Amino acid sequence: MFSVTAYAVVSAILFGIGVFGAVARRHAVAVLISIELMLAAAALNFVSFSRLHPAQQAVSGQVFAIFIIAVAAAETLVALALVFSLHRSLKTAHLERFNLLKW
Amino acid sequence: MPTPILVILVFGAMAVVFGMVGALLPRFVGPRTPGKEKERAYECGVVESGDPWSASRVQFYFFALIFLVFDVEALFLFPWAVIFKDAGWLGFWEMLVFLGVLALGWGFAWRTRSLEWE
Amino acid sequence: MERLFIELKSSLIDLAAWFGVPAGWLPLLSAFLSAATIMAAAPVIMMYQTWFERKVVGRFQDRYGPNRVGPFGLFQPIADGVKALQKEDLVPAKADKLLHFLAPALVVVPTFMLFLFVPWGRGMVAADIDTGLLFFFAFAGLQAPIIVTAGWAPRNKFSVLGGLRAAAQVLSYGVPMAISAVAVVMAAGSLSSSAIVEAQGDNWFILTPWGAFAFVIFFVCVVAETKRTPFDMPEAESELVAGFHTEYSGLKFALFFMAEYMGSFAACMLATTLFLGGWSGPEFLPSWAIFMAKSGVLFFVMVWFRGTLPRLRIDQMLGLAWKFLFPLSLVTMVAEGLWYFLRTDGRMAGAILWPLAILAVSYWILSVVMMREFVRGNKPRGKQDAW
Amino acid sequence: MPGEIAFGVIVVLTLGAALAAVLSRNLLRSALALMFCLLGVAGLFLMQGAEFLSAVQLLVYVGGIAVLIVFAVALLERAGEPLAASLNKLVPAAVAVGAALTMLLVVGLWRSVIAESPPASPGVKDIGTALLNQYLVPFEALSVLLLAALVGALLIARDTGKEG
Repeated sequence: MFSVTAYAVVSAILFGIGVFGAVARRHAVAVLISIELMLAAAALNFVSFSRLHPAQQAVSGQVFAIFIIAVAAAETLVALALVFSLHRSLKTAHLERFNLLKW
Repeated sequence: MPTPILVILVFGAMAVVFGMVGALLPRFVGPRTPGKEKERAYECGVVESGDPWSASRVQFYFFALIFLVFDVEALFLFPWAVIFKDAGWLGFWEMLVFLGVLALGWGFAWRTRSLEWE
Repeated sequence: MERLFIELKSSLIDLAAWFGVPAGWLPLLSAFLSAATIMAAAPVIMMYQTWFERKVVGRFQDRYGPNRVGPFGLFQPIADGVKALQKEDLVPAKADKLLHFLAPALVVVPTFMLFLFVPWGRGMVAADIDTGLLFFFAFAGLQAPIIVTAGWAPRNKFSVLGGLRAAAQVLSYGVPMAISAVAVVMAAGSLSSSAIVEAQGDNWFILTPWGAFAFVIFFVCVVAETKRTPFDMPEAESELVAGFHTEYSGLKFALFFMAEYMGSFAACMLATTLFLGGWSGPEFLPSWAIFMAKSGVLFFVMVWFRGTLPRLRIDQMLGLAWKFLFPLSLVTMVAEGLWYFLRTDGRMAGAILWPLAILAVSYWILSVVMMREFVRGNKPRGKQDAW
Repeated sequence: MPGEIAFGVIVVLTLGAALAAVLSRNLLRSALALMFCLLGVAGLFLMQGAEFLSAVQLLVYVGGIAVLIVFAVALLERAGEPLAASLNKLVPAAVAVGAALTMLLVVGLWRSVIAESPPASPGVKDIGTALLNQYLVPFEALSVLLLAALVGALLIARDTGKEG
């Protein structure tokens, strides 16, 4: 067992990597991957910090992490469906090409 | 650290080593006679046409999508099933409501023929 | 005999402590011993599974099966291994070389992990954690992305399609498999595989009205998950050459083969644990022998399927999972709930009748609907819908 | 000691895979790296005694979401080829933002005193009870969310065009 700090630092670095990817990648799926990294970091934080509480409240941290995972599933479904749809009409999945409303 | 967790980690590491050795070994043991014809993709002897890495059917995505939704449903079923006997009728009904809502999604997928392979 | 393996392990650990291994490292040693035992046992089981399957299918088809290498062909699997080792490692020129190496290396890993969570005998679960059953399903599902990668890496049409099909199949059958196990978890009140065995005692779950249904659903799903006949169309040689492992030769192919067989035996072991009372049985036999015997019988049923049944089409396969097994597994779960509530209320007659009635009616409705769908699917359709 | 080694290995695997996922020019490799990273996170859950969560992470995140992404990559046209330019013009800004955010969090964590406590590891039963009582409304709402996501994704991804 390690201190909560160690896990929280790992989570912070993971989140930073995710932020970098979400800003810098061009392909929509790659951006989605980066967002998944950020969500995973958030779930990791919930679990690590829940350890500071007695079991009664520690459940909340874990239940929140489960909800994060479930919501991430819903988000991925719709996001990838959008990517398919855009890919079909524009023949590309690069985000800067999605500029039809930029007039 | 509790022993079961240690077992999972140690065993996982051993399995990875097993697989890596298995996949690396033929490089050093087997014969090596590379050839241009040999290294073409196998298509029953016919010259290959088209690129397999071009888009495949979105149909596969539908199944993965429906799977993910009901996978999440199954994940919520497990903690409920563990306390099912303590939760009584009320807990049973709460889960039936949850299942009922998702059954609507299943019905929609069936109606729109997303469960079919064409 | 009963405690052979447990005593052996604890005496080895005592020996290590006597030799002066620091106490902090003893848990690691214990973990290593369990892990190494399973690591050695699983491939041996797999080798004799192939031998057994070839012998039995040989008998089904009125031939001898392997009988040249050693008595009864017992050394045949070893000869096969040596032969696989001597083959050239072919990598297609256009392939993604890294993934072509990684996919076979990784495909065995989740399959190996499955053996950690089944009770090999009384007190013989390698990783006895509260959520063992869930871990089993999780690792079974990890196969899918590796198979897609394996099919994708060599850049071959057939293997890409085979990989996608195999993954779609593994995913689709994973859901009814997990849900039919939920009924067992409800009855046992635990996700730990040893607790599930103990909850059954001599009243195996397969002997209850819901249990019989759940067992059939579970077993069909398991056969599909491990891509065995009649669900082996990812490898349908008449349409897809050899599916996702078309472009792998020698030991790399052997690794895929191994993952498949080990997976099927692990699944038999889990089915035994969930429905057939695990290691419980006559007292004079050691518990691990009973467990292996029961799992072996289930594997024989799988071989029997292979010797008997023709292959399903992909549309039938996916339809069976989503339109038949999935709703039926949910109904089974509800029936188990009713069964429990009626029994605790003391209405024993109703406890048998209601769940059975519900199950029978939904089975009948679903099979009628399925048959109509199949009949419609066999006719050429006039207009292809956009779906 | 074994605990420290395991922690180190898992952290290196997680962060290395995360970097690979963000930097790889080949999308399928990116998706696989994401899978390894999530596997590492599941390992971190396991090491903290959150067994159920670790299993859920494997079951839904690695075995579900990552698979979905791998599928999507395999189905998108030309996605298997390495991308010509995988990063946009914002790279310096992105590095700055990512690094600044990480530094901020790490410094903040370093300076705050976190009380050491034995890990409280709630079991599956506690989670189930919490779901059916305290978190009943979010739990039922989640089924509606999943229903909406399923219907929406099926409608959006549906092929309305003429090509087959």
